[in-house]
Amino acid sequence: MSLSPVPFFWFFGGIAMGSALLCITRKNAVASALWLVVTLFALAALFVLLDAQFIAAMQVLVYAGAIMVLFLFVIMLLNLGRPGPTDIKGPVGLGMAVLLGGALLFLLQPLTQLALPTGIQLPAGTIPALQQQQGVVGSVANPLFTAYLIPFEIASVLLLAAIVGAVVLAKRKL
Amino acid sequence: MYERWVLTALLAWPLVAGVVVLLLPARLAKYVALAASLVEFAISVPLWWTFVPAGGMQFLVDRAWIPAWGIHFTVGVDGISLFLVLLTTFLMPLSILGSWSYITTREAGFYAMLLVLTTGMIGVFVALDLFFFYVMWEVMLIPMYFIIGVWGGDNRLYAAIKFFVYTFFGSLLMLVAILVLYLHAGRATGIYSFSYAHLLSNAKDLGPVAWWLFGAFFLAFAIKVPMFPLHTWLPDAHVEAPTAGSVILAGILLKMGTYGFLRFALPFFPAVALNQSVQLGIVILSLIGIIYGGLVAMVQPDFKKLIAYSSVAHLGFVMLGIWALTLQSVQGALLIMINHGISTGALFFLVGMMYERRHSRLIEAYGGIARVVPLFAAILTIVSLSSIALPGTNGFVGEFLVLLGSFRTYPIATAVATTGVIVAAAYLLTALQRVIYNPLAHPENEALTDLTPREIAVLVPLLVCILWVGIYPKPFLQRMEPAARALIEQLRPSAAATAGQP
Amino acid sequence: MLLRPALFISAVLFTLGVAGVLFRRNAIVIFMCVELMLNAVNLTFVALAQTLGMGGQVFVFFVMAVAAAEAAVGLAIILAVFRHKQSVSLQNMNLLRDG
Amino acid sequence: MTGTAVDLIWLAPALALLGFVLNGVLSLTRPWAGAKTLVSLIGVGVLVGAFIVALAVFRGFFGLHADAPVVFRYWSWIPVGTLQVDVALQVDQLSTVMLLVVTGVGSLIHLFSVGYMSEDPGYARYFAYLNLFVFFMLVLVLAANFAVMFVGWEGVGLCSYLLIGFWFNDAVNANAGRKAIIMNRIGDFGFMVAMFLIFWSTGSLDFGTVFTRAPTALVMGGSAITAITLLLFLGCTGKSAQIPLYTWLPDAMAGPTPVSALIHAATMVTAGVYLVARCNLLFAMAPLSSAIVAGVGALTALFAATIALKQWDIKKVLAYSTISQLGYMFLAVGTGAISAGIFHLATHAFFKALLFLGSGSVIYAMHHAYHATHSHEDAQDMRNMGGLRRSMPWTTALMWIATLAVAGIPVLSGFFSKDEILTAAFARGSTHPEWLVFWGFGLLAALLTAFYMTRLMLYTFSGPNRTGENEQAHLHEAPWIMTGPLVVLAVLSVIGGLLNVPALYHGGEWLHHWLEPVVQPSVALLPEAHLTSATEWILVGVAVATATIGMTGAWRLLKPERLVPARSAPEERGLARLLRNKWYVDEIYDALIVRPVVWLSREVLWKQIDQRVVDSAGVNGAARGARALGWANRWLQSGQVGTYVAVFVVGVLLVLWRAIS
Amino acid sequence: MRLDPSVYPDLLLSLLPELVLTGWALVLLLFVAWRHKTVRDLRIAGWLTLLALVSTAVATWWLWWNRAGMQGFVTMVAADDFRWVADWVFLGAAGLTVLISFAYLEREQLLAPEYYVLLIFGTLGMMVMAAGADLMVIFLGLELMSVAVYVLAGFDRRRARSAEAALKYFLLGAFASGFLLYGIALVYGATGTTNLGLVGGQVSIMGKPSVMLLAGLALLIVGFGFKVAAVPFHMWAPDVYDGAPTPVTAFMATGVKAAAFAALFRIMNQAFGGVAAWHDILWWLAVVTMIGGNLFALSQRSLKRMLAYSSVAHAGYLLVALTAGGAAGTSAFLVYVIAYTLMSLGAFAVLSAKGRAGESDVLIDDLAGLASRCPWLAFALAVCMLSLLGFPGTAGFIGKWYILIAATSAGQNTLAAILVLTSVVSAGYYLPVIMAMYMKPEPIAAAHVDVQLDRWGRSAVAVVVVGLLLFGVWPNRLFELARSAVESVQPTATTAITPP
Repeated sequence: MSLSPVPFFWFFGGIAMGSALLCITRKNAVASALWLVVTLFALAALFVLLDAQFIAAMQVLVYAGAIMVLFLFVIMLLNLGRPGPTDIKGPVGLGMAVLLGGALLFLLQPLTQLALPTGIQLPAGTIPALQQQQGVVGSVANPLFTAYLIPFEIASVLLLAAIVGAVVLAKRKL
Repeated sequence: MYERWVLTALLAWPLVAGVVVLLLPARLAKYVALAASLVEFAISVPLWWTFVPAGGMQFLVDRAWIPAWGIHFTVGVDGISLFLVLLTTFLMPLSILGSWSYITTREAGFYAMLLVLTTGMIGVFVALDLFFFYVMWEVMLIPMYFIIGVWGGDNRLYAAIKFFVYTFFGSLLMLVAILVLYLHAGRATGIYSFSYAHLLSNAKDLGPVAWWLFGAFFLAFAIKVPMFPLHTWLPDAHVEAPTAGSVILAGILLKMGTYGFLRFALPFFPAVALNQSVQLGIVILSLIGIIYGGLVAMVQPDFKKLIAYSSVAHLGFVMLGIWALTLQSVQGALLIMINHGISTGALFFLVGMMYERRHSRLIEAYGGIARVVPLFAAILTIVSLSSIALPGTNGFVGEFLVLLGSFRTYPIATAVATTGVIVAAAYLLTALQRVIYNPLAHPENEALTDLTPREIAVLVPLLVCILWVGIYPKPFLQRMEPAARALIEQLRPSAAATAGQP
Repeated sequence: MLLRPALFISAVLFTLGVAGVLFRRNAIVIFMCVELMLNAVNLTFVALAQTLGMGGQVFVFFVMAVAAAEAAVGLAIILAVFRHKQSVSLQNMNLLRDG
Repeated sequence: MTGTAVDLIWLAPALALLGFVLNGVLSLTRPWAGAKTLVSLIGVGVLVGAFIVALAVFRGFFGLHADAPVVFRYWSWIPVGTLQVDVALQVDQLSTVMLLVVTGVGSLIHLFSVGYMSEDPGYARYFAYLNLFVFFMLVLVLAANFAVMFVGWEGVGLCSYLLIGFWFNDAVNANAGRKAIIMNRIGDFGFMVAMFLIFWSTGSLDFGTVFTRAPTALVMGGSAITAITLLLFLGCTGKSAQIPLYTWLPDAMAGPTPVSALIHAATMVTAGVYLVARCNLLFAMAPLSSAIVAGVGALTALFAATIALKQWDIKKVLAYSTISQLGYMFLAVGTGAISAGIFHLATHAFFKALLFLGSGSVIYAMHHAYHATHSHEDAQDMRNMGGLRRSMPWTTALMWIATLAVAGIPVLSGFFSKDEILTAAFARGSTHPEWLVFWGFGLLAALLTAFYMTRLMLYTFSGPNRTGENEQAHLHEAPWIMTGPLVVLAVLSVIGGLLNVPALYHGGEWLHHWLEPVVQPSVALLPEAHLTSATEWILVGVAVATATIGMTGAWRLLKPERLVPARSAPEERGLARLLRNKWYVDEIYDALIVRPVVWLSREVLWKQIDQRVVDSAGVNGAARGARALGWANRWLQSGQVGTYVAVFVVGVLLVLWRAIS
Repeated sequence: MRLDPSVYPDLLLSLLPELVLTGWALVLLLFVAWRHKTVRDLRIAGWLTLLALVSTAVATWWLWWNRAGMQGFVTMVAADDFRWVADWVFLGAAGLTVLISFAYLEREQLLAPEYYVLLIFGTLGMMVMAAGADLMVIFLGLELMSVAVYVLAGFDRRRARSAEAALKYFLLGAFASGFLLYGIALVYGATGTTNLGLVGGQVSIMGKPSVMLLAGLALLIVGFGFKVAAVPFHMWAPDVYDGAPTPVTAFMATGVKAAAFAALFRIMNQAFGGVAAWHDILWWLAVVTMIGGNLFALSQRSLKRMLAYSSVAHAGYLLVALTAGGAAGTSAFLVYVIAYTLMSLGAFAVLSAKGRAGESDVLIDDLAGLASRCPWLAFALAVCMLSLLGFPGTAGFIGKWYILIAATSAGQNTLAAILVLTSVVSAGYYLPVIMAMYMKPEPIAAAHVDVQLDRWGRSAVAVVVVGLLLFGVWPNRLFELARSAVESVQPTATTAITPP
């Protein structure tokens, strides 16, 4: 099956962008959160298309799963289900958002046009080959525990710090 | 032997004494401070004899300080700085004695500040390393800031911060200029050093940059002098400062500006400084200072303000003399720097003494008091006369030399400047009349007490100097001449040949 | 050949995230917009990884960790604020200001 | 060092200075029993001593037959490069004459003061000032170079300031003193600039060197020499009260009368004349300046005389008379008749001092009279006098002598000197017609002089007494210590002419010959003007005629008995008023110069430029501006995260743009 | 001592300080879990923290002493003197913070020893940032630091201000790290690596830098610009500094800023040494930061906010050093960072002594008459102010002077001039503090009775003052340290003339 991934790519990309737009425009926080989940799923699909199956899986599990659930949980906890009157800025805010966003996009847009310097590019199909050889997980895990060992450890400390912080902030009494 | 340690001692002693004063109980403060300053003076006096007029820079000390930047602790004295150092050590004991009963709060702090100030001022005059010079230039800022701000008059806070920011503004630009010089010299020779001699000998071929550098130096010094548009900090600072503060401000701090011109601005950038338009500008500013200062002084209701503006006028003469660059004018300028320190210092003391009795600096608060306090009146008259340069007093010798010398370089300007003599008589004698002559209008003046022995002790040394310099200035002139001559030769090889020649 | 579209999409998503931050007042939603930005960057990484090697994917892995950590702390902070103001609207966050 | 008494010259000023120091100290100590006596002894003693020294020096110098000045250098004063100013005194024919006049007349006036000031609380201070004045005056006349002369020059100014304002608790006196010294300063400005010019053109300030180098260093009649001489003359107008700087002298009468006699009649005010005489060479080299000197002199002589016509204050009349007489002297020196000028200087010193002292004793009497009755009438207003000859015959007689002298009645001293001046002026007229005008002025002034002096005498001594019934009793002659000096001066006024009896009367012209060594260089440069003795006799006749007309005219026209006391006197109108108010010159100066300057200084320079422009707008303005920018930040720093994010993003955009493009 | 990262023990050795500190963090965590009730527990925790910091400093010193350096090529962490010196700054800042925290926590009743745990984690993050030779490591270090500091800022939960500060800091911080991350991604895309050394290599190969690289660079600068509070990314700073507990504020103003600068410095010099663009960008940032920071500070009446803005201004000065680059710039940067850390810590320490309830209420005028009540405290604050002002005799002056030398020797005379002129402006808000303390009378009798520092706080202040004055008069040792640190991080040391 040598189906060109491009149309699929645009399809999921479209979903991602559309739902992202909805995410930032929905009055209701819950709605925004759910639309964001959609975006994340769409991104997961894009990851798959970009030969990053493991990352895609993580995306679904960690992001769409854990993190977004946490968000929803907090929203519900704070009982923000109903849109607050001041949740979305007025036309001025909108205007500024559109203006600045447009400008930003205008500045970033050339990046999407240029090609990477050939010197640093791997020959096409290297990644799939690697995945064939080491397995989808192994291809990520391998560098993770050799070259990227130090960052990995730091990340663990980071999470620990985050936990401690969350506990400190959340526990009943100081 | 004395040559080796004197300057270091002069710098270190007041600092140590200051700390001691601060730590001792407040009631002892003034006695200790007076003793310390007298010792300081005693240390400095032998300079007068041991100094060799033709010997150039003397009493040199040179120790490495921050080798990383080629910064040394280099100090020395020549005919230009000698008298400023002596003037400083001479005025300090008087200032302390003069504050005896004026300062009643936080005495320890006050006298400590005075002593620290001494170090700063002497440091400025003897520094031969530009970093050290800059540090000292700033260091003396803080004590004066406190003296004005803590022990000053009603509007002291404004005056203090104005004084500080004004000076700080000028000096920081000078700092950049010093750095540029330093790097220029470093690149040229590969030797990175802030040594005066080094920078001086390598200040050549700066190109247009020289203009900027001169501008920076000029700003720093012109503010201190102060020259016309930059003078407005002076009246406030003078008026608000306590007696000792005013005395030192007028007596010594102002001289740092003119000293800076003589020592740095002119020798470093002769090409710029002697450029036609620059000369013209500076001469015009000096003239404005002389005439404008005098005229504004004439209408001041506050005696201290009057003296402040008169300082602007006097320093105008100095600037004129410096820029005229004839032997007579330069030596005259140097002499005026000393005279102004003595006469204006004495004036401030006298005003301060009246203030202690009447708690008013306003001229119209007095009048006719010569009948009540004849001694005070007599001394005030003598000092005023010296300030308006009456022949026989110190003031005359200085102004005469400056004007006579400058006349050769700028005849018209000097003629105009000479009218300043008339204006001076106008404002000072008018004030004198309104203070000690005229009907005794205010009954509260009937009970004024005449000068106390302590106050006489403060004033007599100044009077002695006034007459000494007025009648026999030769010892001073002799010691200055070689330095002045060297300066002129260095700036104007052409003029040097004919320096003083008609 | 998917690089350019990927970069484009991620740029758009990133911009949307920024716009969202500019457009919203609700602290939580703003935080979600930030998450959106992070995901946009993730897309870039993954896309680049395809031609530049696994480093990109590993990076995404770490970004997720960071996101998780931030989420934990951030939401805790939002809770803490809510305790005081009974609101998470940034409009009410004006105790601290030049005055 | 001549080995003669001349070497003692330093003693003269030294004595005066000593007197000043001692009396100064005494004036600051609280008065005690013998203090006054001691003060008088010191005060008068030093002067008499100085006079004796002067005589000795004169005698010694006379014996030397020197035709060059003898210079004594004491110490080097201002040695800078080529400028070598020594503290040096010089004795020559001119200075010896001045020396004698100053110390001689000075001693008499000191003596007079002992009586006049006897009841004044500031007795010691008075003598201290007076001695100091003599010291400076001697420095002035003995100086060997311009700088030292300038010391004396300003010193005497100072003393006149102190003495005019002697009774300083009266604002009028204090103001008069200030006016005097500031006016003098204006003149001194000229003196100083002249000195600079002299130094840079001749390379020295010593009289000797300057006068030897001048002919070579300066172009005859060139701009430089003209400038020098004119500036010097500006100095003279200040010091010697000539147009335009004369206005201080009448006010100076606020001082004690002996002071007026010594400083403002006999000595200080003649310093200008002395200066021109001293620099006669320079003036001779600048014909234009000489003409101006002579012209101003003549004009002043006339102008002041007109004012004197209508003054009521007895001392004011004498003051204007002094100005006018000084005008004569300048006319003389301007004409080049140096010896004539000095001659008149000397004689004038005698009779004017006499007049002042005489008026002094009159005022003394009047003052006592009013004092006795606690009346506050003006003791100096002639309308309050009249008929005093009865109560004070001596004074009357002596003052009449002086009057005749000043009016120029033959054989009295004034006659010779004034006549010589007019003759010289007329003689110069032959080559330079403008001098004829000057001569005319001089003659006219002589007429007026005779008139107003007679007027003074009549109103003061003749007619009925207007002092008041009760007061009359208290009017009486002053004590001998005051009248004594008057007698001496009267004698001098009479015989003073002998100093220089013109050849016309087969006189020796002693003073003329004596001064020749000093005058010599200039004489060579001046045009030879010779008059036949016939012309001279005619001139003499004219002069005498004028004097007599003036006096008799006054005698005829003025009616002392019709005069009413000051308090009930009517306001003059017309020309009288104009003269009474001195042509309103003071008012004009005030309106044109003084007020504008003060206004400019206060309202423009200080209030506007200094405070508003430089300080408020410049300095504080900058500070305020910076602070304002800081405040402006507050609406951004509003606490709204939204704003912060927006600013942040804008920053991002800028950085991105800056980086990519 | 050359360390080869490919060998496990060497790798551990190269991370010795971080490991030591992590170990202590875990120990402390256990302790906290066991004792977290009383004041005494808090104290012990504090002491343990100090112990941790000291031992870490020793470890660092050991590596420095043995001239530890990385062998071979691709590594995640660098081992060079720059890192050691930076570590000392962080550790010093943390240590001083601990010292002033003792009394503060008790006074404000913040009896939660986790405070110290988070402090350690924050410090660890800084050290990682300074150590990171790979953008990934630097990013993670930055996040570690940030997460810890977010929490610390909001640590005084009882006060709404503190919570609000935390929220603002967190939201804007996360937002900023989004940009930072994007920047990293773009750099990765442009060079195919995130290792600074390799990036540098790629850049030099590339010759003319690609748009993607430049964009990445720009976004990196933005990300760090936020952390160092450079205008216009500074707006969080005044509010957060204001709301956070004062010791935390001190820690933020010094440690966080220093760490961000250290990382930025390494990145710019090692990865982008060959790219000219960043000089230009930083030049502008420096200018607006100096001007903005100083002008805004001018209008502050609250001492704490004034100090916040002044820290913005100082970021500007540091940016000047960075822009000047070269060996001079680097050592100037280090010297100034050290001086700055000392002086602003001192200022905040005194402030924490004076204030109550988070010092939100301390206006500059509230210090009136402090000098007569507690002369030493006033003296200390005065010294700090003068040092911040850059007055001769204090370390602040030496630092500023060094920066000026760096700037002028890099031909940046304009920048130097702007620096000094803005310093003049700064006199307008530093002096009033001295003025209030010394020249104004106490508003009410006993206005300052409750002002006191415990002995630890005092010792901290004493250390600061002595340090400031000592370095101000005798900075030679400081220079040697700085210079030795320079060679390591400065591959292109020849780009600028270096004074001997």
